[in-house]
Amino acid sequence: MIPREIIKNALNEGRTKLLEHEAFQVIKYYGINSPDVVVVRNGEEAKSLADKIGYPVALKIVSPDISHKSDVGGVKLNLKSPEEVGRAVDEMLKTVKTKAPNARLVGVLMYRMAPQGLEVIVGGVRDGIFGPVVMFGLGGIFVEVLKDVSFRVSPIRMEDALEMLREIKSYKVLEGYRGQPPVNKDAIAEIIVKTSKLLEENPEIESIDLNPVMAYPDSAMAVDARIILKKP
Amino acid sequence: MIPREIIKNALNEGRTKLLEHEAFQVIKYYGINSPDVVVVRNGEEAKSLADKIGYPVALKIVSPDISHKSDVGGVKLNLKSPEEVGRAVDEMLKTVKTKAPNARLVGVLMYRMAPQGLEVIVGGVRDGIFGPVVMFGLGGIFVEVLKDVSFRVSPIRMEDALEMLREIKSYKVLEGYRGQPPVNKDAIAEIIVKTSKLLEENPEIESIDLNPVMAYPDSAMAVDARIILKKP
Amino acid sequence: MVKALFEPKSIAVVGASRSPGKIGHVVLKNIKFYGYSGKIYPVNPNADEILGLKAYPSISSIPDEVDVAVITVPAQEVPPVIEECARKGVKVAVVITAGFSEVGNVEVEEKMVETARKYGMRILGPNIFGYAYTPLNINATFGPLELSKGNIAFITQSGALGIALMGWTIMNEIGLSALVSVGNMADLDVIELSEYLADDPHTKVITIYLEGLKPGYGREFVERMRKVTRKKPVIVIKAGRTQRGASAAASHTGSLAGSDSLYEAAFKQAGIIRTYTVEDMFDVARAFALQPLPKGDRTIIITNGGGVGVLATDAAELNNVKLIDPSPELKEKLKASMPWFGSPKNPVDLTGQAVADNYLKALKAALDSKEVDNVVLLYCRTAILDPRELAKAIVEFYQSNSGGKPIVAGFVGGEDTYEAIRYLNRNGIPAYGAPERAVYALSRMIWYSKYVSSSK
Amino acid sequence: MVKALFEPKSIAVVGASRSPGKIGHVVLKNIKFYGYSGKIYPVNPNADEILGLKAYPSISSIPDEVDVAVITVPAQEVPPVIEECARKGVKVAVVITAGFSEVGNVEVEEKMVETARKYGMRILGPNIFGYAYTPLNINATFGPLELSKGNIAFITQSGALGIALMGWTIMNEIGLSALVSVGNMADLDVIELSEYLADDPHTKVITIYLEGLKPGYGREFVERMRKVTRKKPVIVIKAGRTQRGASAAASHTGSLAGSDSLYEAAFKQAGIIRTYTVEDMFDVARAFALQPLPKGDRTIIITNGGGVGVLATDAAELNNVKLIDPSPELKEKLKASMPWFGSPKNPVDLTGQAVADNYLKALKAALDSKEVDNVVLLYCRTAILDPRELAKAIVEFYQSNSGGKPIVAGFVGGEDTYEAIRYLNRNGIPAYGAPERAVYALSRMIWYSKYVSSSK
Ligand SMILES: CC(C)(COP(=O)(O)OP(=O)(O)OC[C@H]1O[C@@H](n2cnc3c(N)ncnc32)[C@H](O)[C@@H]1OP(=O)(O)O)[C@@H](O)C(=O)NCCC(=O)NCCS
Ligand SMILES: CC(C)(COP(=O)(O)OP(=O)(O)OC[C@H]1O[C@@H](n2cnc3c(N)ncnc32)[C@H](O)[C@@H]1OP(=O)(O)O)[C@@H](O)C(=O)NCCC(=O)NCCS
Ligand SMILES: [Ca+2]
Ligand SMILES: [Ca+2]
Repeated sequence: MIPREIIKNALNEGRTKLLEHEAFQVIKYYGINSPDVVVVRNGEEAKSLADKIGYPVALKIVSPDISHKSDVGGVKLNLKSPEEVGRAVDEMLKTVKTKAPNARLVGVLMYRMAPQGLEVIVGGVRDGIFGPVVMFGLGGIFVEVLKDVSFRVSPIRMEDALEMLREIKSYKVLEGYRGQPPVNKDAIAEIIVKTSKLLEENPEIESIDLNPVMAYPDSAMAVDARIILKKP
Repeated sequence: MIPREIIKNALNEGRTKLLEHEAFQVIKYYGINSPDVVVVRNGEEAKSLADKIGYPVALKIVSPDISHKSDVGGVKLNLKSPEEVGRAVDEMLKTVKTKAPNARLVGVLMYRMAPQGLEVIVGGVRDGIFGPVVMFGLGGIFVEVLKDVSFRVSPIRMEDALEMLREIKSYKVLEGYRGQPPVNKDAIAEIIVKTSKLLEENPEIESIDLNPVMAYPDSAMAVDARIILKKP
Repeated sequence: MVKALFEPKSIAVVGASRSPGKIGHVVLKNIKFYGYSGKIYPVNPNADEILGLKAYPSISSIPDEVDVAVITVPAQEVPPVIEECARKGVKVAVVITAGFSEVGNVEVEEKMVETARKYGMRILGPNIFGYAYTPLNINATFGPLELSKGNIAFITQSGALGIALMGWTIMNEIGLSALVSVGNMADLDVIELSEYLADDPHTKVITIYLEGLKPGYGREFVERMRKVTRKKPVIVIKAGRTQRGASAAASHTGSLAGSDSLYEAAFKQAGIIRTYTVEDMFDVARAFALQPLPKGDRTIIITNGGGVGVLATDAAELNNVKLIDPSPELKEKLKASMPWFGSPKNPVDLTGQAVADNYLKALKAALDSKEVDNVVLLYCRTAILDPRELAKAIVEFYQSNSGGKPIVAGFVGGEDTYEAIRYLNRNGIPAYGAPERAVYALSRMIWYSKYVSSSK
Repeated sequence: MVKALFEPKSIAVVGASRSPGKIGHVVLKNIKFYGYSGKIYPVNPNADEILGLKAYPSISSIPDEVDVAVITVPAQEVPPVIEECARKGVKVAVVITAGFSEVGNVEVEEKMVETARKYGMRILGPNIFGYAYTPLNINATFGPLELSKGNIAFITQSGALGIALMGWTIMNEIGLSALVSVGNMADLDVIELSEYLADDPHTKVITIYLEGLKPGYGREFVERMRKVTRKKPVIVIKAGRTQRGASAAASHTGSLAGSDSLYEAAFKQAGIIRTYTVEDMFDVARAFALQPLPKGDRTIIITNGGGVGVLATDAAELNNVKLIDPSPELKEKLKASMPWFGSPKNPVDLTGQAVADNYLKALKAALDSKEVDNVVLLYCRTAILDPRELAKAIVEFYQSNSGGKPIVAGFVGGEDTYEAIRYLNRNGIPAYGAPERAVYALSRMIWYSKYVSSSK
C-alpha cells in the first residue's frame, strides 16, 4: 500500500496512530532506510520466514489497542533460529491474549535486528506557524536532559540538514568519539530531508518520530518509527 | 604507609606517577570510598585471598614502566572463583613478562569490581594562580565532548561541592534519569571535599584523577585513581 | 501597489481632526510639515480647511486620484470608510485606528480586507502609528515630526516601541529610509514590505522588530525572506524568546507565537541576522549602512589601550571573528608604526602614547596587507590624542585608502569622544562607545557575507 | 596605612614638572585644582615654585610629614626616590612611572617593595595613572580634572581604560567615591584596596576591572574577598575570558592569567558579581548605589508599551528574575489603574494612553502588595505623557512610598527621555535607556541579596 492508502485506511478505522508496520511502510516509501518487516499470524508462518529475514530476529505484537507492548509480553528480541522464532511467536500471541484479552491483534511484527550504532533521533511535527518542521538530536540523555537539538523548517535541503547536524553541541560525537569511527553524516541528513518531504506530502500526518535512528560509518537506519495522524 | 611516606618513596624512586595501589592508599587515607586492594605476587597468593576480596575480581598489573596495561595483557576483569583468579594472575604475569620483558613488575593489583553506577569524574589540579582546584563532571562524553564541568577553588566546603553538582548542565542526570534512581549527592560532594583536602595537605601532588567515580543511590566510590606528583 | 505606499502622488487623511491634540490632526501636521511635496487632502465632514489645507467632506468628494488614505476615524467608522476608499480607487489604506483583531474583533478586520481585495486596494494596519518614507519626505505617523534620514528601513510590529524609537534614532543619529508600523498585519505584512524595500534604492539594510508571525505563515516567511536577504541584509529582533516572554507577546499582539527554536531555525534558513536588543540591532544596521561587505573573516584589532584590546579579543572569540596572527613582514610594518614598547601582535597595541600618525601608519599597514580583511579600530581617551583629531584623520585617510575593506571603530571616553564617534558615523565609519559593540557589528557582517556567498 | 592613601594630610609630587604638558605637572595641577584641602608639596630640584606652590629640591627637604608621595620621575630615578621617601616616613608612595615588571624589570620592582617594607611604607603601582578619592577632593591622576562624585569605587588594572572611563563616567553621570589605578600591583593590590573600601563610609559598591591575579594569589583573593562581599557588593569585569583574550591580557599585564573557569568559580565562591561589559558593570553598580537590597525575587513589570514589556520579560526569564502572577486582588487594583484595554497581568500594560497618574496608581498597588518584592518600571515615549513629567511624579511618589522595595526603570525615547533618565538617576531611581538593562541590573541585585543572606 502507498502512504495515502495506509493513512486513509487508518483514519477509516478511527486510528490516529499508525501501526508499526504501517509506519515502516510509509517511511520506506520515502526511501528512509529501515528494516524489512513482515507481519505474521502464527509461529508456523514466522518459522518459515525467519531465514529469509535473517538473524537476530525481533518480534513485536501489532495491535491498535496496545501501547505498552512490553507490559503484555509483546516484545521479544534476539531470536536466533527458525525454531526459536516460531516458538516465540506462538508464545507471544498466547501471553498477549491472556494479558490483554480485549485487544484486537493484527499479528506479530518480525524483522532482523539492526546492529548497534550511534543512536540519533529524527523527529518531525507540524507547527501552527511554521508547518512541517524537523528536529535532530543524539539519542537519550542528549535530547531529554540537555535539550541538545536543532530544528529546521520544511522544505529542508541537504545542506540545511547537514547544518542541523553541525549545530548540536555534541556534534563531535558524530565525528567519532573514543575510538568509534565517524558516522555517515550524509546518510543521517538524507533521512532528515526525506522526513521533511514525507510531512510535506502527507498533510494528515501530525508528527513522526524516528527514535532511534542507528547511525553507522557507511549508512543510517531508522529502527523504530512512530507516526501520529491529525484527528480528523 | 601514610600518604607522606608513599609520596616520598615514589619520589625517591624517581617516579612522578603513583602506582595504582599507592594512589588507592592515599585516597583511602583521606576517607575517599574506594575498593579494598591488595597486591599479590603470584597465583597462589591471589587464590588464597580471592574469597576474602569477593567477586567478581579485577586484576591489573602493577609496574612503574607500563602505562598501557591492556596492551600487554595486564588487565583482567570479571573473575568469579578462586581458581579463575589464581590462574589469571599466573597467566598475566607470564604474558606481561613476554610482552614487556624489561618492565619492573611490582605485582598484580586485585580488588572486587564495583557494581555499575552512574559514572562521574572528580579531578584535582594545582593551578598557578589559584592553587588546588577541583573539577566535577559526569563521565565520558559529558566531560570530553560537552565540557560540562564545574570548578571550585580550594578549600571547598560541603555547600560549595553541592553547588558544583547543581551547576553542570546535565545535573538532572544525577537526580535519576530514565527510571534510574537518584544518586547520593552528598556522597559525591564528600569526595570532592576530601579531594580538595588531599591536595591542600600534599603539596607534592600535582594532579589527581578519580575517573570514574561510581555514584549509587546510597553511596559513591572512586574505582580508579591516578595521582601525579610534581617533578621535584 | 506597495510602491504607491512609498511613492504616492497624493495622500488623504480621513479623520483629519481640527483639534491639535488628536491623532488625525497630528498625522496631517506631520505629513505637511515634514515636507511631503505631493498633494495632501484632509477629509473631515465638519471642516472646510485644516492646517491651511482645503478639507473634503468625504474621500469620494476629492476631485483627484488618491494614492494613500491614512484613516484616523473611530473604529466603527472604519469599515464604511474602507469601502468608500476602495470604490474611489485609493491604492493603499493606512488604518491607524485600533480596536480590531487585537481585541478580538477578527471578523470586522477580515471583512475590510475582503472589501479592499475586491477593488484591488491594499491595507496597512490596522492598529498602527502610521509610516514614514524619508526620501520623499513622508512622515505619516502620529509620532514626533522629526526623523533622521538615512538608508536603514525599520519595520515594527510594536507600535509603542516604534514611536519611542523615533526620538531614539534621532538622538543616536541612526538614519532611516523607511519606518513602517505594521500592527495587526491584516493585509500588508513584514514579508511583502521587506520585498519592496529590498528593491528600494534608498534602503541598504532592513531592520524588523517582530513579535510573531501569523499561523501558517512561517514557511512563506522563510521562502520569501530568503530572496530578500540575497539582495539586502535583514536584521530581526524577535521578542518573546523565552516561554514567558512569548506568552506576554501573544497576549499583546493576539498572534500565536511559535516556539523560539523554530524562529531561530527559520531566521537561519532565510539568512536573517538575529539580534537580541534594540541597540544591537541598530549597531549592526549602522555597520551595514556605512560599510562594504567583508571579503573574508581575517580581522585585525588596532588599539591604544591594552584593556580594550583584551575586551575586543574576547568579543571576537565569542562571536567567531577570526583574529589573524600577523606574518613577520606585517609585524615589522606594524612595529614601525608604534613606540618601541608597543606590540605588533593582534591586538596591535600602539600604547597610550599613540598619536594620530601612529594610527594612520598601522591602519595603512593593515589595509595594504593581503592578510587582513577587516579592521577593528579602538581608542581610549588619552591626554595625548584628541579623539576628534583622530576621527578626522581616520576619515580622511580611509576614504582614499580603504581598499574596500570594512572598518569598525570602538571609542571609549567622555563627551569629546562622543563627538568623535558621531563624526565617524556621519562620515562613513561605523563607530561605537564600546569595543565589544564594534566587534559584534563586524561579526554579523562577516556572518552575512558568508551566508550570501555560500547561498549563491 | 591604606587609610593614609585615601585620607592624607599632605601629598607630595616628586617629579612635579614645570612644563604644562608633562605628567608630573598634570598630576600636581589636578591635585590642586580638584580642591584637595591638605598640604601639597611639589618636589623638583630645578624649581622654586610650581603652580604657585613652593617647590622642594627633594622629599627629605620638606619640613613636614608627608603622607602620600606621588612619583612621576623617570624609571631609573624611581628606586632612589623610593628609598628617600621611605626614610622620610612617607606612608604611601604612588608610583606612576612605567617601565618595571610589565617590561620585564621584575627585580628592580621587587627591590623597591623590599625597601618600602623595611620602613613600613606602602606602594601603589608602579605603572599607573594615579588615584582619586572624591570625598576629600583628591584627584591625583594625570587624567582629566573633573570627576563626578558619588558612592561607587572603581579599581582598575588597565590604565588606558581607566583614564578613558573618567570622562565616560562624567558623561554617564556615574558618581565615583574612589578611582584607583593598580598597575603592576607590586604591593597594594585589588584585595587590600577592596578591604579598605569595604569599610569606607563614602563607598556603597566596589567595581573592579581585572586582567589577572598574580600567581599563587587566587586563594587569598577568594578568602579575603568573601569577607568584603559580606559588607558591600563587588562587581568585576574579568577581561581575557576567552583563550585568545587571556593571552592578549597576559602579554599586556605581564601577569599569568589562569583559566577563565577558575576565575568564574572563584568569583562565585567569593560572592562577587561578574559582568561582561563596562556598561553592564556600571549599570549594576548604579542600582546598588541608589537602591536598597531586594528582600526577595518576586518582581512585577509595569509598562506603557507591550513591546518593551515583552523584551523585559525575556530578560527576566534569562536572568532568573521571578515574575509573579498577580493574585485576583492585586489584579483588580492594577486594573483600576489603567484604561479598560490595558492588562493587569505581569507585565502590567498600562497602554500607550497611560498618563502619570496611571503609573502612580499601578506603582502604589505594586509597592503596597505583599506579593511584590521589586518593581521594573518601563516607559516608551508617547505624545500623551512627557517623560520628564513622569520622572518627577515617580520620584516624588517613590520617596515616601517605597516601602523599602527596590525599583529600576527602563525608558525608551529621544533627548527628552534621556533628560528624564538623568533626573531619575539623580534622584535615587536607577534608570536605563533599554528595558533589558533595567532587568539585568535588578537581577544582579537579587543574586547578591540571596548570596548575602545564604552566607550568613
Ligand atoms: C483612530 C482614533 C485615534 C480616533 O479617535 P478620535 O481622534 O478620538 O476620534 P474622533 O471621533 O475625534 O474622530 C477624529 C476626527 O475624524 C472625524 N471623522 C469622524 N468620522 C469621520 C468620517 N467618517 N470621515 C471623515 N472624518 C471623520 C471627526 O470629526 C474628528 O475630527 P474633529 O476632531 O475635527 O471633529 C482612535 O479610535 C484610535 O483608534 N486610537 C488608538 C490608535 C492607536 O493606538 N493605534 C495604534 C498605535 S501603535
Ligand atoms: C614618569 C614619567 C612620566 C616621567 O617622564 P618625564 O615627565 O618625561 O620625565 P622628566 O625627566 O621630564 O622628569 C619629570 C620632572 O621630574 C623632575 N625630576 C627628575 N628627577 C627628579 C628627582 N629625582 N626628584 C624630583 N624631581 C625630579 C624633572 O626635572 C622634571 O621636571 P621639569 O620638567 O620641571 O624639569 C615617565 O617616565 C613614564 O613612566 N611615563 C609613562 C607613565 C605611564 O604611562 N604610567 C602608566 C599609566 S596607566
Ligand atoms: Ca523508540
Ligand atoms: Ca580511568
